[in-house]
Amino acid sequence: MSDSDDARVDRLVDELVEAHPPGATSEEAFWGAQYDNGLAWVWHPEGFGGLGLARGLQARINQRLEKAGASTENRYRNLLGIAMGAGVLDAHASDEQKRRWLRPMFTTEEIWCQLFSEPGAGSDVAGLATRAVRDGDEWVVNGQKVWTTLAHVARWGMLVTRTDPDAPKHQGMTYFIVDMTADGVDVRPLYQITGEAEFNEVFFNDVRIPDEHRIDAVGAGWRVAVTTLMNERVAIGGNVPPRQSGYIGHAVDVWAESGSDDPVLRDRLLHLWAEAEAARITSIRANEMATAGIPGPEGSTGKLAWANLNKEITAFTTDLLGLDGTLYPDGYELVRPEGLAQHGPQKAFLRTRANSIEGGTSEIMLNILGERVLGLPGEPRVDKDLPWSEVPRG
Amino acid sequence: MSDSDDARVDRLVDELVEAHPPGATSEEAFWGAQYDNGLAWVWHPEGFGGLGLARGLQARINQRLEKAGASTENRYRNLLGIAMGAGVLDAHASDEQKRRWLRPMFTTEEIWCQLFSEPGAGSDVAGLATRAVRDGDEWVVNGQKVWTTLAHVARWGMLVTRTDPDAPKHQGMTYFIVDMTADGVDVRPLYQITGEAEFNEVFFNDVRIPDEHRIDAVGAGWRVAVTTLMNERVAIGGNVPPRQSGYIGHAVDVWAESGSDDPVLRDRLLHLWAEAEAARITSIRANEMATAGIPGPEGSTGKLAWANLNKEITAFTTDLLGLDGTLYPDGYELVRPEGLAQHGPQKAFLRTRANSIEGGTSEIMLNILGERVLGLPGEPRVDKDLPWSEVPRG
Amino acid sequence: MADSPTVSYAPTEEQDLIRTTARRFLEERLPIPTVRELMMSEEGFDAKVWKDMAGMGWMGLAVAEEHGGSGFGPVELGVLLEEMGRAVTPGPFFGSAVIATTAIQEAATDTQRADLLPPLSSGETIATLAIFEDPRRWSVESPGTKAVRSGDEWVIDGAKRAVIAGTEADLVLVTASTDAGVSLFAVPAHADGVEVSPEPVLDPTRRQARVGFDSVRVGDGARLGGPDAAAALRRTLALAVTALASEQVGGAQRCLDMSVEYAKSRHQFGRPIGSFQAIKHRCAQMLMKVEHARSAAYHAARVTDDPDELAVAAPLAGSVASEAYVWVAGENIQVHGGIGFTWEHDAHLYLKRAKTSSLLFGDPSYQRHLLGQALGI
Amino acid sequence: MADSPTVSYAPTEEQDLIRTTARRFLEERLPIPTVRELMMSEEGFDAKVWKDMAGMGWMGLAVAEEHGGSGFGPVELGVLLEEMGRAVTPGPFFGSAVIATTAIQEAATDTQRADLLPPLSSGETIATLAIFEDPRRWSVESPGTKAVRSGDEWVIDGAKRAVIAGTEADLVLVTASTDAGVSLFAVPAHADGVEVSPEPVLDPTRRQARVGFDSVRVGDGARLGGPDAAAALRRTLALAVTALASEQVGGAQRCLDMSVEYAKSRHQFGRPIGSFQAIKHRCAQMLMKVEHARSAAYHAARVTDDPDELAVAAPLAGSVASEAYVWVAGENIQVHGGIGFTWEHDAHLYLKRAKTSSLLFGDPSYQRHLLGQALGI
Repeated sequence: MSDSDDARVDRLVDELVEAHPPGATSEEAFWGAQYDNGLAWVWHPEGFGGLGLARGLQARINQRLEKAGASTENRYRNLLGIAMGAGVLDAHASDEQKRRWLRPMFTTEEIWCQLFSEPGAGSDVAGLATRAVRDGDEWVVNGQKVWTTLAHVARWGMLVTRTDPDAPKHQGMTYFIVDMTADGVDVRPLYQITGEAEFNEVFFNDVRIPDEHRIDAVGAGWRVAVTTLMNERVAIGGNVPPRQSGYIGHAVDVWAESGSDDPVLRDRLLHLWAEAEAARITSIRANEMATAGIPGPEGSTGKLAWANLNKEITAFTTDLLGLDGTLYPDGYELVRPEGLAQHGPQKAFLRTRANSIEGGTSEIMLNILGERVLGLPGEPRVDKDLPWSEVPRG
Repeated sequence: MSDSDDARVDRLVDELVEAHPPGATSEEAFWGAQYDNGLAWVWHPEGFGGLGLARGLQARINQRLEKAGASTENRYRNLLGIAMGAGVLDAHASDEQKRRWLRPMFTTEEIWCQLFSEPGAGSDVAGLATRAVRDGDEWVVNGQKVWTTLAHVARWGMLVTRTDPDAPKHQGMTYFIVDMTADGVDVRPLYQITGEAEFNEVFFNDVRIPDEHRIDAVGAGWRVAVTTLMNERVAIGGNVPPRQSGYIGHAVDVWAESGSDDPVLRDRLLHLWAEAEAARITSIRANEMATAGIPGPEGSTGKLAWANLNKEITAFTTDLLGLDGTLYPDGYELVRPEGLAQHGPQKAFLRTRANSIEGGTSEIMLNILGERVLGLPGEPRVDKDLPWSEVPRG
Repeated sequence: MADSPTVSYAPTEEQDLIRTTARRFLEERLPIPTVRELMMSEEGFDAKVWKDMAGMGWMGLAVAEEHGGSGFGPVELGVLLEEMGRAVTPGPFFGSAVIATTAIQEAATDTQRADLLPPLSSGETIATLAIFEDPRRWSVESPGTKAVRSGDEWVIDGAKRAVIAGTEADLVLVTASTDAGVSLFAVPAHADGVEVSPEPVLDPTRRQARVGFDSVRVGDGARLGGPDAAAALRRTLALAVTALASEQVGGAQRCLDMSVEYAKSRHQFGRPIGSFQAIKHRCAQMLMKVEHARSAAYHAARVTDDPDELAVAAPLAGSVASEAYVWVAGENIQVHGGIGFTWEHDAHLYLKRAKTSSLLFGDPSYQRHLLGQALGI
Repeated sequence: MADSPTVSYAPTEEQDLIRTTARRFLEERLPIPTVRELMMSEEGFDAKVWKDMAGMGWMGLAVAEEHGGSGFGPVELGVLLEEMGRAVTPGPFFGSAVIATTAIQEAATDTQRADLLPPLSSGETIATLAIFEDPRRWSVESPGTKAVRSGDEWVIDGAKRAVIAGTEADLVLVTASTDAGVSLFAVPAHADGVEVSPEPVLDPTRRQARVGFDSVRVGDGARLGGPDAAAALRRTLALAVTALASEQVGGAQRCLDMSVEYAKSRHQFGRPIGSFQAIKHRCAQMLMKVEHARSAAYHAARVTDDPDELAVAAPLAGSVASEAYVWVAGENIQVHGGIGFTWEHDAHLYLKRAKTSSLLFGDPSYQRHLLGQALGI
């Protein structure tokens, strides 16, 4: 990215902020103006929230906006839309579709969710069974999705369906944007072992989707889904928390409060501290390499490492509480959590059990490390070329 | 086993000892007489070292013999013959073959060894490549075997060969008893990371074996090999060492000598002590069940558990030595060990690295536990029905 | 180091009968859906079921016949608890029929036993042992709770936590420091000055309370046994840890069974997930840990008459079974993937029971500390 | 807790050049077959190769130019050591060019540096630091070895163990207690009363000696720096641990490479063993541990100018890299199966180096103890 580009976006940001003083402008209005000025996704083409510039510039824009007092909250409030949906639309949608969806997505007037996982298709997303059948210029969808965040507030859902059961599993899928307020869409909270529901189950019962809400070609659904997941990776990567923050920081606090001088517990804590810090520095190295355009193995180990560490650290912290570790102060109320509440040790212990499952199980991550990073051969595949309808399921 | 059988063997033992007072008889002579009286392998048919009685009686016989001052050392001196070879001959050999081999085996006048593993066939024994080609009433053998104990002193070897490369791997094998003193048999010590050679490599270069030394039918080699390995299991099971003996006992001694009061090391030691004792009691439970004829899962976990424990305990003991753990008092002299020498901590640390490899790798043991004990499905097999010559190797 | 005493681990026919009867009863009367209702209910258990358990003679299983029990021992109690662990049975059984009943058997005089045990054996009375105060102190010695003599009465002041079955109990056995050492007092839960406050618990199938004592006055007869009950209390905890280990084994075995069942039926990539070594080997390791825990638990239950051996066997069982259950219950969720993390799936009931059990009488490293003391390490 | 200083971990072109040059040199001059000869030889290293290493400027890599070095720092030294670890390079480099040279840089006066460093940088002199006595005591404070003033001389009595490069050294730097604290003395290896006895070592590519001092007399100038060298010695060990961590990373990476290579080519059951999850996942975990160790090692090497941060980073690197290397070197044998347990295979060279390195300056739990002191935990 050349200096002139830096200068240009800096100038555009300054103009935007001048024209729409954050203090005196509603967030929605400001984000709308940001979109119209091509500062939403700066690498998108002009007219679609971007200026066709280098993706790396967006970080610079966001920092400058924040310094000027403008909110970038929308990126979190509509995470799945702005981080993933936009990328999918940019890569696979028609201009008409982009015009319809990108702006209200960025202003958070329309929240987005992702509808991939199914009860029968977890690690094996490509095994999904939700059917879409063509009916004139509409599609009729039946099936069930799970682990859907924000579905209960979302207006639009990124939906992958099976349209040709007789094609091999990776073919025969088609991708749609579904109106979550349409008839036959039933969103139910999915309660976790913590007693909270961060996720939803979504049931589709004869839901009709107009063909113009189809993304890319019929049968191209897997390709589009992969784009979505790649954008997920990009979105999830990024800034590294400071030393001794998060769960390990909490563990150190609990240790300090406990006033314990038990050398065995201390060694366990320091062991976890060291592992966490080594993993943290590895993430920093990974970012440095990625920025320099040299993605190395450092990048691929983070998800796996943190899943293990979060589970071990929170288990340790609960032990540190001794008998208090057997309590559950919040109780099990079966509610949706208020935002991203800070968990007490016991709830954190329960919540982190999912870290080695959500967003790719640790077993899948180990396969990826072994096969993609180390180049080890894959398992013999029994399902690759079979018609999906003949692949054993259950 | 009925009381009358108990009484009968007791009487026969007493008569044997009376006729051949252990003090006044050479071991070989005594073992010969023991064989002739059917007290060698009491479950063998009469005339072949047995009386056709229940196998369980042998333990009773051995105890009574030991009490009477007779040696049962031959069972160790010729372990592979008496524990495995005899079982193979009993199940698969002709009477003539049994007459030729069983008695001198039991008297230890002829030591036996086992020739299964090959450089290219470790966990996958059935993949072996040592070829035997028929030539009139002889077979010509070429190939290499590894991890052969006692080969350097053995007179006879239990040899599995590939006789039909075009049959699927588990077929097309034939089993022979090979004269280890024959031309073309080259036995070389196989040095381990400890600097000692407990094992040998055995090379076969146009070794000729008379067809009458073939065991069971041509192509039946795998079946015979399985019998051998099953006898190995039986042989290896058996008496359980006392509490805090072996490596964990040694670790406790080193801890005591060190005079350390480091609570972190103490907790590690106690952790290992507890794991070892739980595994030991599990072996006792397994024996109790096996004796009662109810083989349960307890029996299958021992090999795996002890492999892990031996490795962890000896690693800990070396750490306990601190800077002395970096020494290697015996030095690396590349010699054959004298008998079963007691290892110092550092040599024990090195030696136990093989515990999770020898006699079935821990990975294979986990497969066995998962598939045979828990009934989990096997891996998709790519090699089962292919002609052996077409199975990828290396 | 003396070798361990030789004992037989094979179950007797009587023990097998206890197991099958218990399993049938629990499957009929406390199937998981019922357990889930109770765990979300105010009381946390069903008085009717409790009465019927009593009818089965469970509360007095290990109580002498002269005191209304069936005169069985720790091995039979272990068999029953293994089944209860398998069924994550809710309610005050462990707190009352195991801990409190044991405390009375170990600490009380003959007269007190004859007086207190029958109503416990019959299930009419629910009792609890209130002993812990500091969340990381599991020793019975010198509790902060004090008992002071005034006339022919004792006045008790203090507060106890992690009182299992405290919410259900009619009778509270409380430890308190006196000039003579630590004594054990039997206090009616409704006595003046006794305040029982239920705690929100990680494992809602096993309730806990804090119990406060504000100048609670009891007669001299309320002191169980002699002035120094420390030894009896230590033995009580060793027996409680031994009993808990069997319950942990039952729960861990159930987790293994769930995982194996799921690994056989669940297909991904066109194969049962149990055909992948990552899952297969995990299940095999679960099996090994469960069997090791079983060995330690069975051994402890069989050597309770030998004080030196129990001093080794109880913390051995406590540390091994606790670590095994927590690990197996966690891996059970992992083997199940997303569904295992949902409230509707049963896996979490076992994880919560496992984690709680591993802390109730001292975490595994504390148990190892006790083991080391017994071994002179 | 203050966040860690921001540093860049990407190698400079100069560092890449050092790496490629080092790798080429070691592949040509010290390939594994040569390493094996030397490890079984009396001397344990090749004087000719040593001279040529010196010619490459390796002994003085991190020594100031004024003292005959190339003026690079710990990062460049780390790159070189990573390559040496990869090649399990035998000989006194680590003992002399790293530990002893660092000790002089940290403890000695300018004059002493100007006097002692040039022959070390040029490789003419081989030195060693003799510091440890009790096998489980890695602290520099109050050694049992004593130095007593007599006239204008010091008389040193005591015995040191685990003296790396002790068998090759011309100059022994020895710590001894004086009235003022712990001092560091430079003693010629051939001085009267110095007895160097080679030890049989687990890792024959890195020799050790016991060194005895029997009324060894040295002049006052032989005392390096001031009367109390404790701080300088602590910093020397922190820098040694930092340097060793890079060597450990190089060795661990090589083990991972060996395993992956073998897992791709070795077939069992008609498949490359690397296609089995048991092996594949093992290799993936090896990768993760190696990368974590690398992160800790690289970080430590980059913060040596910041004493507070080094106090955290050195033991962090020491504990993480030690555990990673020992584990990876052990698993490398497991992945190879039987062949990996043979003398003829190279896997054991790495296991022995790994195990030894994890103990030289204090085992991982001792390193964590130091980490805790630095963190106030």
